[in-house]
Formats: sequence, C-alpha cells, structure tokens
Amino acid sequence: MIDSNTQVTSTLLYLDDVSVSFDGFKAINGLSLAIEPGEMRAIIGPNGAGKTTMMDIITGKTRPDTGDVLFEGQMDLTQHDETEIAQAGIGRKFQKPTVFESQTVRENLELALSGNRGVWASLFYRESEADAARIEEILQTVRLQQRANELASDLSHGQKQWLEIGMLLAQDPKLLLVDEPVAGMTDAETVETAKLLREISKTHSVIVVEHDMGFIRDLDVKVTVLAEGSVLAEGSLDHVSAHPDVIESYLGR
Amino acid sequence: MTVLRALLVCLVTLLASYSTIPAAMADDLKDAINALAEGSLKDREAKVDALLETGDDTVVPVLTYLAEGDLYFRKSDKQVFLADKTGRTFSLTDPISGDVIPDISKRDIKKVRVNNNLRRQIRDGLSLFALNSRDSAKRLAAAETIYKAQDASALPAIEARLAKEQDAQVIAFLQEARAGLTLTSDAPEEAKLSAIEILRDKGGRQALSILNEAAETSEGAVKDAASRAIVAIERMLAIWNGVQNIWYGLSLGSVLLLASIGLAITFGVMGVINMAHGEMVMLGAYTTFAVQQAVQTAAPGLIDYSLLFAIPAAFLVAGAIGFVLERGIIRFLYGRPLETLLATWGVSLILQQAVRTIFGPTNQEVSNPGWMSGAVELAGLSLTWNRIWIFFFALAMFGLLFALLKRTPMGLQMRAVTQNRNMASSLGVKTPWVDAFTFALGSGIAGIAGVALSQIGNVSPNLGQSYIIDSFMVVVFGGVGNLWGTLIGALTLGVANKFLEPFAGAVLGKILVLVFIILFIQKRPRGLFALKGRAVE
Amino acid sequence: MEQTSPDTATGNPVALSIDGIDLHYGAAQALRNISLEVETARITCVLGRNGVGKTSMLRAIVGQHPVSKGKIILGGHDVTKAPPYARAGRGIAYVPQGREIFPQLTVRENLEVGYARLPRKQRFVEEEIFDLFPILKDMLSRRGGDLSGGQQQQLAIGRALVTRPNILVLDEPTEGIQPSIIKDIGRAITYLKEEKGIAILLVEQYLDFCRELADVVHIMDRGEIVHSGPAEDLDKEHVRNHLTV
Amino acid sequence: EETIKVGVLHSLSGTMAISETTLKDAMLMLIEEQNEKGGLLGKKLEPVVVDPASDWPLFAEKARELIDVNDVSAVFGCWTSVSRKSVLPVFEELNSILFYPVQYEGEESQRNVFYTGAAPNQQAIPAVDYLMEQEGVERWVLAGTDYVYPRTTNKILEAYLKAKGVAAEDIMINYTPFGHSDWQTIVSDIKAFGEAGKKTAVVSTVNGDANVPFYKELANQGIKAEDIPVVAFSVGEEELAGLDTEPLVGHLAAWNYFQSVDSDANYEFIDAWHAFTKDENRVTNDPMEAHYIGFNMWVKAVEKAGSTDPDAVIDALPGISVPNLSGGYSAMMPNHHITKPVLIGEIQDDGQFDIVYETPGLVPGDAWSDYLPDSAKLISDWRAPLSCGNFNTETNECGGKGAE
Amino acid sequence: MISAFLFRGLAGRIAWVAAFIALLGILVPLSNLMLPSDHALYVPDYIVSLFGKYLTYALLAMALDLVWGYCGILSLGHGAFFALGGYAMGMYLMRQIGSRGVYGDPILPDFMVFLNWKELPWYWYGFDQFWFAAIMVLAIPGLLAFVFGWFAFRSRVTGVYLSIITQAMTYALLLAFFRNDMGFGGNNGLTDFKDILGYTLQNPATRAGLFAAAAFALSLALVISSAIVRSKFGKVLLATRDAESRARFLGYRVEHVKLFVFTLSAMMAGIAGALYVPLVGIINPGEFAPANSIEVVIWAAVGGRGTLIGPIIGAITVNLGKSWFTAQFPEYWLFVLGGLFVAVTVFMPKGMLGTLSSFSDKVKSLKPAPKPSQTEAGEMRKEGEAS
Ligand SMILES: Nc1ncnc2c1ncn2[C@@H]1O[C@H](COP(=O)(O)OP(=O)(O)OP(=O)(O)O)[C@@H](O)[C@H]1O
Ligand SMILES: Nc1ncnc2c1ncn2[C@@H]1O[C@H](COP(=O)(O)OP(=O)(O)OP(=O)(O)O)[C@@H](O)[C@H]1O
Ligand SMILES: [Mg+2]
Ligand SMILES: [Mg+2]
Repeated sequence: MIDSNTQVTSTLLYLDDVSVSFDGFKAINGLSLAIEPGEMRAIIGPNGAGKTTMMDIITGKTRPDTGDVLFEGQMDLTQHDETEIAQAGIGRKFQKPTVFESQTVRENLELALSGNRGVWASLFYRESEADAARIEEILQTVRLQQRANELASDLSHGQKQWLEIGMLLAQDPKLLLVDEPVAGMTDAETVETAKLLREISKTHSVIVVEHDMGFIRDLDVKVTVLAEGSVLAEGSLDHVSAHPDVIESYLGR
Repeated sequence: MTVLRALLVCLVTLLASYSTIPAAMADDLKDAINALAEGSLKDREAKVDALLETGDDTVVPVLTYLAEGDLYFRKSDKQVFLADKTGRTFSLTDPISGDVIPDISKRDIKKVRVNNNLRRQIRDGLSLFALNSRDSAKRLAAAETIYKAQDASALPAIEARLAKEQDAQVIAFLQEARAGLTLTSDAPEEAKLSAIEILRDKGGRQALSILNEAAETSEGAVKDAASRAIVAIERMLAIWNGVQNIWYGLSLGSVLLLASIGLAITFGVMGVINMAHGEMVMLGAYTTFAVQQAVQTAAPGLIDYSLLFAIPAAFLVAGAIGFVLERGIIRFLYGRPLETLLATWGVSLILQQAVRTIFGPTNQEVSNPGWMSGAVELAGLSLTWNRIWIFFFALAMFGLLFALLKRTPMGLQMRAVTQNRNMASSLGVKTPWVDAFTFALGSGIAGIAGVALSQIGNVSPNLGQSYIIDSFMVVVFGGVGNLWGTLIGALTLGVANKFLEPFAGAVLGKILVLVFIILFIQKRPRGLFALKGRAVE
Repeated sequence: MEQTSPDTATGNPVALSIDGIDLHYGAAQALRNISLEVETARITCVLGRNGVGKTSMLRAIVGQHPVSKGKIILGGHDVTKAPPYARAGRGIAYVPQGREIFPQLTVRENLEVGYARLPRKQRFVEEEIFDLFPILKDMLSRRGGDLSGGQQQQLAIGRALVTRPNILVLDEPTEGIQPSIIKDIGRAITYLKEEKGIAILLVEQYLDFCRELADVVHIMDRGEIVHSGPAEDLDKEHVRNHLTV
Repeated sequence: EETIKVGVLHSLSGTMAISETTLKDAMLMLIEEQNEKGGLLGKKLEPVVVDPASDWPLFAEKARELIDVNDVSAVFGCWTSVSRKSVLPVFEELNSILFYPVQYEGEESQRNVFYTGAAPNQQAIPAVDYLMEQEGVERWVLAGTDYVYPRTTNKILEAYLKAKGVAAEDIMINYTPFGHSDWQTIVSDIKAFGEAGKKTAVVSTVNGDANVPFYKELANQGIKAEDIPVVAFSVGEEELAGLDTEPLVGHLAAWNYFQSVDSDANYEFIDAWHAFTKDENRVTNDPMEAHYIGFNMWVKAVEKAGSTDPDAVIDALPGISVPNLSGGYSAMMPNHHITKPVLIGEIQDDGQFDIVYETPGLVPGDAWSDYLPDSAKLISDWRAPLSCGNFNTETNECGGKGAE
Repeated sequence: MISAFLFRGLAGRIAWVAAFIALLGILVPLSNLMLPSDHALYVPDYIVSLFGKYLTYALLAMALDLVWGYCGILSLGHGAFFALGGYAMGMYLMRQIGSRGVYGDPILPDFMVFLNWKELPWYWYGFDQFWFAAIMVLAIPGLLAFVFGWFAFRSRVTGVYLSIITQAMTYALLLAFFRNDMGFGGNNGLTDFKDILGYTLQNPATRAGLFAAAAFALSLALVISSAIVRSKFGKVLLATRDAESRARFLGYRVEHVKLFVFTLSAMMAGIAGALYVPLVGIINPGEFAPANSIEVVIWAAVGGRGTLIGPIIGAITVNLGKSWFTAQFPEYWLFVLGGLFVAVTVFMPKGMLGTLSSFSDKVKSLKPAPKPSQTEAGEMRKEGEAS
C-alpha cells in the first residue's frame, strides 16, 4: 500500500467517474468531483439529481457500480464501511433529521463528541472538563441549552435539524457533508447557519447541499450543479445561475 | 363399503330364494360355516381354506363379513350369521337361507374372531372368486392381488381366466402374475426369459424382489437376463424416487405454506408478533371437528362433504375471534410491536386452555372424506389424495390472498395502514376498520389452514404450538412482508427437508435445515425476497 | 359542501375554525389557547420560529393529536373528537412535515391511497397533478421510500390533492424542493384557491413564499398566536421580530 | 376432620396433558370410590391435584410441594421417563412414595417408587414373539421417537431378534423427532422395505402427538395390516380416539390391558368410569389400569401396615396382590414391579382393540433387562436383608456392576 | 478503574435493589438453617429451593434485558445459553456421582452404560474438576454467543430476522441434545446428582448455600449491568438500539458493541443455568425449547423492559404466579396467567416496574416537595421511555 506520509495528490476528496444505478435507473452517472482541503463546496441541483446518493456513496452507505472515491488521496472509500469512513474523518448531516430519539439532547452530543469509539474506551469513559465545556459550547451554538436534558424525540422538526448540526460539530470531522441544513429554518436562522458554516470552513472542508439560493449566496463559495447524476455546471453562483440549462431544469423562470 | 355390503346381503337373499344348491350340499356348507364359530384362530385357517375350496359363491359374503369382523355366532346354538349393526342392536342374516332376524342384542351373540392372517388368507382366496366377476374393475383388483400374493396354487385359475379374458389391463396383470410364478417354478428357459421381460417392463419393487430371487437361484441365460432386468428396474426406481422426493418436499412445503399464510398477514403485513396464530389454526381444526359432528347428526348423507362446510365455518370462527382480539387488545398496541408478543402469548394460553376445557384434552377425530383418502399410482409415483388436495388448496389460498392484497383497494389500504397508520387515516382510510378486518382476515385464513391440517395431523389443544415456530421460520425466511417470499420460502424449506431426510435421517435432517436457515440469513439478512433500497430504512 | 358558518368580514365562508385550543405532550404544553379561522378560497399562512407549535396546531386540526381544550369546527361541524379519517371525510387534506409517504408502496399506490373517501367514479388521478409534478408520472412504479427527499415532498402534495379536498393543510411544503418547483407550487396553490375555491392553511418558514401567496398571516410564538393580519404586515419590524432569533 | 392426602402429579396442560389428564380423572374416581367404601384407616382420603404442566423441573418442584407442604402420604403420577427421573431425588430425599403407571424402558428400581406399568419384557418381547410365530414375520422395521424409551426398547429388541436368527439387513431402525408430523418419506421407506419379498412388520415406539399423522399417512399410502402390520407400544384406546380407525383395522398394540377385556371387574370399572365422567364415550386404557392396581395395592398396604408411614408402607407393599382388570391378580414384587398378563390386540373400526393373543400366565416385570450386557447380571430386591435396587449377582454386592 | 466502573453501577435505586438481594442471600439461608421450624421468621426448605430457582430465572431475565432492553436484540434463544451453562454444571455433577450410579460404573454416567458406551467421550474430559466446569459454564455459552453473534452482526442481521435465527439456533440445539448419540443423556438429560463440591445435594444446607450463591450472582450481575448501562457504552447501546445506522455514521463499530453485550449476556445466562441445575436436580433438552426462551422474554416484558430491575421482578412474579396457580387452580391456571399477560400489556404498557415508577412519580408530584433537578427528571424519563 501507499505510505501514509506520501500524499498522492493534495485533494481531500476525489470522486472519479462514479456511477451507480438502482434497478436499471442511473442515479449517479459518471460523476467526478474534487474537494480540496479547507474548501467549502455548495452543491445544488434538481430533486432527484443524485445529491443525497452522492453523499451515500462517500459515506459508504451505497456502493458505486463503477468509479473510485479517494479520501486524502489514498483511502479508497469504496472499500470501507460506514464506521471506518466516519472514523477516518467524514461526518454527515442527513437530509431527514436523524437523531437518537430516546436519548437527551446532551447525550446525543456526547455520543457524537470526537474520541475513541472502542468498546473498552466507552465502557471506562469519564467525561473530562474539556468535553463538558465543548458540549456546552455546542449547545450554545445550536441554541438548545434550554432543552439539553430533554429527549430528542420531543424536539420539533427544526430543532432536530439543529441538533444534527450540533452533532456534526461535536464529531469534529475533517470533511463535513451537510444535506439541506436550512430546510425548515426561518430566514433569520438561515443567515445564522450560513455564518456558522463559513466559520467552520476555515478549519474544515465542507460540502453543502441546499435548495435555498439565498443561503447559497450567503455562503459565497464555488457551486456545483448536479443534474441526472452528473455535473451540469460548476463555478460561482452567478455563473451557474446564468447557465441556461440550470435555469431550465432547476431554477425555473 | 356399506353399499357393497348391502349388495352382498341382496346376493345372499337372491341366492337363497332361487337356490339351486342341492339340500345335502347345503347342509355340508352350513356345517362348514358354523364350524367357524369354534376353535382357535389357528384352527380357523384350515376351516377358511375348506370354505374357499368349495368354490361356492355362498362363502363369499361369509368370508367377507368374517374379514371385516362382522361375522357373529349365536351363543345359544353356535349358529353363524352375518351381522349388521342397526343402532344399538344387530340384525342377523342367515348365510344360507338369507333369512333376516332383526333386533338381536349384543349379549346374545359373539363375534367370530379374526386376525391378520385370516384376513390375508380370505383376501387372496376371494380374489380367485372375483376373477370371474362380471365387473372388470373387480377383476382388475383381483388380478392385482393375485400378482402381489405370488401363490403358485393360483396358477390354474390364472390360466383359465386368461383363456377368456377380454380386458387388456386385466390380461396384463394376469400375465405379470403368471410371469412371477413361472420364474420361480421349474418352467423351461424360454418361458422364464419371456417372463423376465414381462417383469422388467412391469418394474416396481415386487418385480425386483422376484427377479432378485430368480437371479440368485438360476444360472446361465436366465441369470444374466434377470441381472440385466434388475439393473434396469433399479435405475427406473432411482429416478422415480427422486421425483417422489420432490413431490414429498412440495407437499410438505404446501403444509408449511398453509400454516404460515395467515401469519404472513398478521405478522408480515401488520407487524403483530402473533403468538396466537397457531391457536387460530387450532380453532379452525376444531371447527372442522364440530362441523363434522353436526353434519353427522343432521345430514349423515353429506358427511363426505362436511369439509366443504367446514371451510367457511372455520374462516368465520377464527376470523371472528381474530376480530375480537384486535378490537379488544391488539389495537392498543400499535406502535409497540414487541408488546404484541406478550399479549398474544397470553391469548394463546387462554385459547389453548379454553379448547381443553370445552373439548377435553385428548385428540379429536376428524376423518378423511372418501375423496381425500387413498392414493393414486402414477407411473412410479404414489400420490396420496389428501396431499394432492392440500397442495392445490394451499396454492389456491395463496393466489386468492395475493390477489386480494395486491389487486384490491382493500389490500392497498391494509398495506398503507400498517406502514403509516396516522397518515392513512388522514387520507380518509378508516383505520380501525381496516385493522380489524386485516387481523380477522389473517386469523380466518389461519382457521382455514386448520381445516386442511386436520386432515393430516392431530386435532388437539396443542396443535397450534406445533406449527407456530415453523410458521415464523417460513415467513421470516421468505422475507417479512413479502407474500411471494412466504410461498417460495415454504416450498424451499419443504423440499430441502425432504432431500436431507433420506440420508441424514429425520432428526438430523431437521437440524440441518435449521442450520441452513441460520446461514442463509447471513447471506440475505432480510430474507429470501428482501425488500431493497432506501424504502426499508 | 355545507357552509353553515356565518360569513366573515372578507365575505368568504369559514371553512375551518379553531377555538381556544390547548395541546399537551405529556405534561408539556405546546399550544395555548389558539383560535383561528380559515376561509374558503383564501390562503391563510402561519409563521413562527422552530418549535413554537405550528406543526402541533396542524396535528390538532387534522386529528393526529388530541387537544386538551377548545373546539375545532370543520365546515360547520364540531370535529374536536372525530378521528382523522372522519375529518378527511369532511374534505380536509394534509401535507405533513417530514413527508410521511408510505415507503413500501409505489408512487402509484401512494396516490391511490387517497381514493379512500372518493366515490368510485372519481377514483383517478387528475392530470393536473402530473402537470404540476411531472416527476411523479415518470416514477409511478418506483417505491415511495426510494424517492429523493424532494420527490417525496412532491408526492406528499400530490397525494393530498388526489383526495380532492376543500381544505388543504400544508406544513412547510417547500422544504427540500428545488426552486423551479417551488414556483410551480406557488402557482398551483393560487390556482386551487382561485379556480377551485379551496381553503388553504399554509405553515411556512420561507418568508418570501408566504408574502407572495398569503391573504392572511398569523404569527406564532411559544404556543400562542401573537399576531394576525394581512400579508403586508410581514414587512413591519415588530412582526418580523417574532421570527428572528 | 383429619384426612389422608393423596398427591396426583399429572400434567393438565402442555404437551402431555393429552395423555395425563385422563389419569388425574381416574385417580379422582378411585379416591372417591374408596371414600364411599369408608375411606382408609377410618379416615377420608383427600386428593391433592397439582399441574406440573409438562415441564420437567416443575415436576420436581411440585413433588416437593406435595410432600413437604401438603404432607401427602403417597403420590400417583408422572408419565414420561424424564418427569420420573426429575422427581426421583425428591422422593428419595423426603422419603415418600410414588406410583408410576406407564410402560417404560426399565433399567431402574428405586426404593420409593413402585412401577405399575410394563417393563420391556412385559410388552415388547411378547409382541415380537407373537408376530414372529403367528404372522411369520421375517423382516422388521423398528420405528421410534428419538428418546430413551424407544432407544432402549429397540436395543433390547435388536439383540433379541438377532438372537432369534434375524439377519442385520432385515432390521431397519428409524428415529424421528418428538411431534414429527410429516411421515411421507418414512412411510414410503417402510413400504419399500416391505416389498422386498419377505413378510415385514413395523414395531412402533413412536410417541405421543406423532402417532396420529403417522397412522393417517399409513392409511393413505395404503399400508394394510394384512401386508405390513404395525405393532405399537404407546398407542392405546385414548390415542385411537383421535383417529379414524376404519383403514387401520388389524394393526396391533401390545399392552397389559385393553378396554375390550372380557371380565366382570373390567365391565364394572368401565361403568364406574362412564358414570364418573358422565360421558359414555370416554375410553379406558392401560395406564388407568396401572393406577387402578397401584392404588388398590397402596390401600391394602396401608391397611396391612396400619399406618401411612412411608417406611411401613414401602415394606408392606411387596407381596401384596390385588385383582387386575383382566380377571386375574397382579402382585407387587420385591423389585417394585408387578406381575401382569401381556395382551396383543388388533385395532377395530370402532376404535377398540380385539384381543388376539394373551400370554398363558402372568409375566413378572423385570427391572433389569436380560438382553443388555451390563444389566443382565443385576437384580433388584427391596426386602430385608438385601434391600437393594441394583444387586450384582456376580460380585454379590449392592451398587451395580462395580469397578472392573 | 474497574472499581470506579462498578461504583458507577451502584447509583440510584439499583444500589438498594442489589443490596437487598445480597442481604436476602445472607438472611434467608440463616433463617432456614438457624431458626426452629416453628419460628415466625423461619423460611422452610421448600421455599428456599423454590426461590433459589426464581433467582436464577431472574438472572436469566436480566441478562436478556441487557441485550433486548438496551441493545434492541430480541433474542429468542437465550434459553440456549442458560441450558448450556446448565449442561456444563450438570456434567460436573454427573462426574461427581462416581460409582454411586445404578450400574456402579466409576467413570461412565448411567445413561452411557445403559446405551452400551464403552468409553467416556472426549468432550466429557475435565468435567470432574469443578474449576474446569466453572470455566466451561462461562466459556461454552460465551463462545457460542461470540461465534453466532460474530457472523450475525457482521452480516447485519437485525430485528425479527435476528430473533428468528436465535430461535432456530436453540431449536437446533434442542433437537441435537435430544439425540442420544450426542452423549448428553438424550431426552432424559442429566439427573440423579449426588453432591456438589463434596456437599450432598439432598441436604437443605447445601440448597441454602446454593440460594446464597444465586442471590450473590444476581446482585453482582445487576451491579455490573447497571455500571455498563450507565457508562458511555450504555448510551452507545441505546444508540445502537434506536438508530443503528446513525451510530455507524458516527464512527461506532456497532457489531462490536452488540457482540460484547450479547456475549456478556450469554455468559450471565450460563451462570444462571449453572446455578439452576443443582437447585432443581435435572437438566434436560427441554430447556432448549423455543417456548422457554420466549417465556424469558415474557418475564422481561412483564416486569418492564430496559430497566434491569423490571425483569427481575417480572421473572419472580410470573414464576411465583405459576407455582401458585398450578397448585391452586390446576385446571384453570392458564386462564389466569394468560389473562395476566394480556392485562399487563394493555394496562401497564411499561411493564410492572414502569407503571410502579410512573405511579410513584405522580404521587411525588402531588406533594409540594422541591422539584427534582433537571438532570434527574431527564434521567427518570429516559428510563421510563426506554421500555
Ligand atoms: N434505492 C433506490 N431505488 C430506486 N431509485 C432510487 C433509489 N435511491 C435513489 N433513487 C433515485 O435516485 C435519484 C437520486 O436520488 P437522490 O436522493 O440522490 O436525489 P437528491 O439529489 O438528493 O434529490 P433531493 O434534492 O430531492 O433530495 C432519485 O430519482 C431517486 O428516486
Ligand atoms: N412528540 C412530542 N413530544 C413532546 N414534545 C413535543 C413533541 N412534538 C413536539 N414537541 C414540542 O412541542 C413544541 C412545538 O413543536 P412543533 O413541532 O409544533 O413546532 P413547530 O412550530 O412545528 O417547529 P418547526 O418549525 O421546527 O417544525 C416544541 O417545543 C417541541 O419540542
Ligand atoms: Mg437529497
Ligand atoms: Mg413543524
């Protein structure tokens, strides 16, 4: 294998000609994409373009039929399972908020908090002050301090979204995959979230999927437009929004 | 059976009224018949032989009654009669004169004892009588018996009959019977060689054993020919054996299918871990029993069709109980599927004990109707009627259910309700009604399965317990929520079981099937017909 | 359609009115004394931050959660205690938050579940629905659970329309939907209101969408309605304050 | 008023309820009759019924409860071997008395237990002799449920048949799991085995629930008693009640009692039974007779000892002789087994058996089989001074075969 | 570290229950052996062995709760681990009989002599030593659970599929142990034990000792289990139960988590079985019957799933009821027991314990006592919710 010190490329995540089909329907079709370390990338595209499926592939949930997915230039993600990929430093927020419903908000964050995931380590884990402080900080960020000790199942839809974002923060991964973070948030919150993500992207790589153009504008990063499983256009938001195909199939008139 | 006996009695009466038997002979016969009343079972064999040797048709009813255990003698004078039970008393028919004496109490008469040896002797002996019957079906049966008996003393009768027989089938049987006898006699070589040929074409185990004996005892050409014929027959037998095994497997599979098909609804579709499923099957079986009793008293003539009444009755009984169960208990448990296990387990205990209290703890008798008894011989196969019916019945039930679930609005609503009760309700589906109907349907179907299963097994309070584990196995193995899976799963497990059984034995075979299920689930963690994709998460 | 309620100021009959309802989750109170009226051929919009009780109110209206106090009148009938299917029978259709499609049913079957209360003659999917969401037509035999998030949302709306409602209750219908279709949905809602005279109750976070469509807006905060008025009110500072963090 | 309590330890629920419930009823009837006769030692008898629910450890618990808590003087109960094995230590520890009414595999003799059912030599061997001599059987299928009783019986029979000159290839042994319900393959194997030209018979030690499907399959595949007779050791009137016997006429069973036995004692017993159960159709069977004998023996022994003290009664029992239902007397022997006639019956279409053979005299039950090498040298005699259940006649020591 | 870990298990009411059980383990035997039989506090022999049995059942139910209540693995085969532990102990007890068996063979158990075995099979070696048997009591169920779980969890078999293959496992073992050829005594199993560690089993004192052992084992297992579910690992367990794949995306090795509790739970079940056998005096394949395993699930459900203490209460209540009903209403007890199960499900959705605590919560909330702090409220709610 390749020595871990020698990086093949500097690219953090590299999808190369990836395809996947479900019962003959090509959901991802020869998709190639490269994310640099410290980069934040926005991905937009019509419903069913394959954005979520792409995340499924990166996180090991779906195996592509063809193509490679390289992480940090050397780890072939298609050969690893979800756990290994998560441990390698890829975190994800799901489109439909998924949290541990029978545990409290704080416990959800505690579970997500980075650290040794082994059986023995978690058996003998004692919460350090740093960890407690970190959780407190995240609670603050996602504005759930008031509800820290309530069961996650009692949260409203939007609050669950926030909790999931919080968990992602707690996990502190190298690469964050964020699927529709502002769905169900008020405009004001959307602005906040954009700020938050920009802050995070200073130290992390981020891929954001959204349909909210205002939000994408606020992010102010390179945008990739997916359609029918492959890249339709790439560039600044203004650039892609002017693209006739993008207007036709996505933005509408 | 009863028809036959009525005929026999007529025959006796006819014979008596237009009797052409000389008086002296009649007396001899009378003595010979009355002699049956005395002596041990062993002595009786000689007496039966003597009767058979008379060649007189009068002995036919006597011996038939004897074989069936209906020949009695009067205690007072040791006179032998044909006895027919009429209610609590007997009516006696004099075998010679045909006079009928009604209303005789059991106390005054005693049965002429009979055992298997005598029965066999009578059957073989009477077959020679039947060989001259006018009914070709009877001749055919007789010829078959003669072939099986392989009794050298029958040879003259066979020859005699062959000389005048017209029916091709009967001729074939008789020739085969003769061939067997020729082979073991000291007939010339050509005769033996042609006999071997006949037997080889006949095939079957008995031919094989005759040929085996011939191959051992003879030499030269006959031995060679016999050995070759043996190889040929054995090859055929092996092939038929394989086919037979597949059939056994399918038939076992159809039983599994029947047992699990109701569960495929209550558990597969509704998600209720229904431990009382077996008891629904049991209720169906008991309904069959009750219907049979009712028909027996109300319309004995229809007894052969009581199963047809039992099917709707079982559906209604089990369905009604399922309905009550759903309305009374299960409906409080939606969203807590695991708890249904506890409640239905409790229900199953209650139902078992209820049936035990009402019907008693012992097995109840459910008899096979005529059209479900016996077997058909098809080339090298022997297919029993009850299994054939059950097989097609199971398929028919499956088909109906499949159509109901997939092709009707009700089926759609059933599936929608179990996937998202609240949302279905908000779309206007009357969820309580659909829930109750679905559970009642699953229970009713289980009840119908009980009708069929009562034909092959016990009808006891424990009946349900013996099917419940297999049912869950089948449904899960096939893939929960997939009817096709249940079908294919049941048949696969049936066939697998039957292929393992011959060389592993029944016990080890069953263990291997279980191990196979465990390993298979590793390969397909969601069953044979797994639902794939995002939809399952 | 029965319309026995008195007409309102705007002249349209009231299709739905809720009167002083409270709603509890266990011991926690989610709604406090909410009253609201939804008029025929009007779009009533409800806004509010996360967790203020918008969804809870809708669940109370469609009958998925019992109220602890107050009354719900639907087309002149008191349905406070009625089960959801009975309310659906009175012409209310619900597009829930989180889509709630039937994952194992195909798209076609998902739509057909909506036939439950329709007379036999009306049991077909109107072409308009496919015009609005062409993707549904392409995917009729795909399982609902396999659809993408946005496709599921479209299916949920389509399914509600199949029932031919006279009151349509939508909980954040634009969530996860691509911009072009959001525009289409907006147009469709206007069409339903204007051409079919359907009463529409819309919960939204997407302010622009709301402002464009709504006739009336209500703003909720902490389980209460804190402001009601015409859509133009949304431009007022103090109203917007309820929506910021 | 002081009573003498009698424990009834039979499963009333679970798999064994099918067989054991009847025995509970029979015991209640016997006790009631005894009370009508004035009770015992001037006291009334009081039955204490418990339900061990076909659960073997529960048998032990219930036995302890009967003896320890309810203070019963004797217990009548158990059906399966394992239930008996489960309660044995309890009876030994608490020194009480158990009457065990079912035919079993033998190889046991315990001071506190009285075996009123048949030992293998009182059932299996005479049955095989009958088939060999009367029906000229030369080929044998030994079919059984896979547990100790069939295994032992078949072991004994195999040794016995081989000693009689039957070749190994003429013996087919087949075991099936408990409650086996699909008999297609096995019945067709039997059929094939029987078509090889020699007269064939099936010796069935198939147990319990599995019998009904077995016989139904036999009937449907057309196996007639005239061709291949099946002789069973666990099928009695009770089991036949669940079957349509029309196609099964002529198949056999070996027991020590049949309901069709022609004796006054039997007629009386049957009448009493019908009156007690208020059901004309209830049948009687062999284990019921065993309880009948055992109960009367116990009554006599208590009267003889003048007390219900277990030690006294245990010592009084051997030698006691009471009428059995087939017109003779059965005696309790020092090895705690009893003497019985052996009857062979053919199934009739009315669900009864027609007795076709009866041993000339009474057969004493043999605790240790003569056909098993390690048991042949053991005898049992609980009388003083021997007082031993496994006395080795070679070493003249109590305690089995001892170290070799 | 270990002691700190165990200490955590002693929090809250668990500490009281564990202490109570341990105390019973001391007091009951003392009362049985020291007090005269007419003393008001005397515990009769019969009760000692009966409750000893219940305690082993309670341990089994609690072990099941650890995997079912906390990790969502509905094992319908836990009876198998119990029985295997029982067989390991049974084999030891069998070897202890020595030449006191009916045939007097010093090596071979009776049933082997009986079926003409000439030699002790290899897998019986070592069982004449208590330490070896004791290791096997843990090792055999543990190993089976480990191997079984290794494959099943790695293949991501979950839900009913897992339940059914555990059932298939115990069913297959049932059939296998029924076979006389297996060398475990077939249907009759292992019986006729004489003594354990030199103490005769027919002596009440020995049984009192066994009672104490069962009580201590249960109490210790309770503390260990409680420590586990209160650790962060316990939260991972719940996470696995509620959203297995989400836990994976957080980087948890879900299959290891499951494997660990499954194996641990199987070992506890094995210990329960090992204590059970000398108390009841027999082990036979019936213990492998699928219905037995289902019953264990029922005990846990009756008492309250996901509470550790609930299953203990459930196991004891149901079995006490069973013992009592079978003697009081031998003909109707199934109605009563069945009715009880139905009633518990319908009227006590959280099991007996859950209902008890929510009732006591209500009582508490009536009092104007100071409100419990946020954390405690959350804690309690969580426990209730988990069932
Ligand atoms: N298991 C599956 N079986 C069949 N089709 C599938 C499956 N999974 C995804 N698809 C299809 O693949 C396409 C891509 O879906 P995906 O969820 O990736 O879209 P998306 O870009 O995330 O859309 P949205 O913006 O609506 O979330 C969709 O058309 C969807 O219906
Ligand atoms: N099932 C539940 N159990 C307990 N509390 C709940 C439940 N559902 C919602 N809540 C609480 O009730 C309050 C109102 O929730 P609701 O879902 O109505 O909010 P919402 O206004 O729809 O928010 P969002 O914009 O996030 O969807 C919230 O504080 C939430 O935490
Ligand atoms: Mg998506
Ligand atoms: Mg909401």
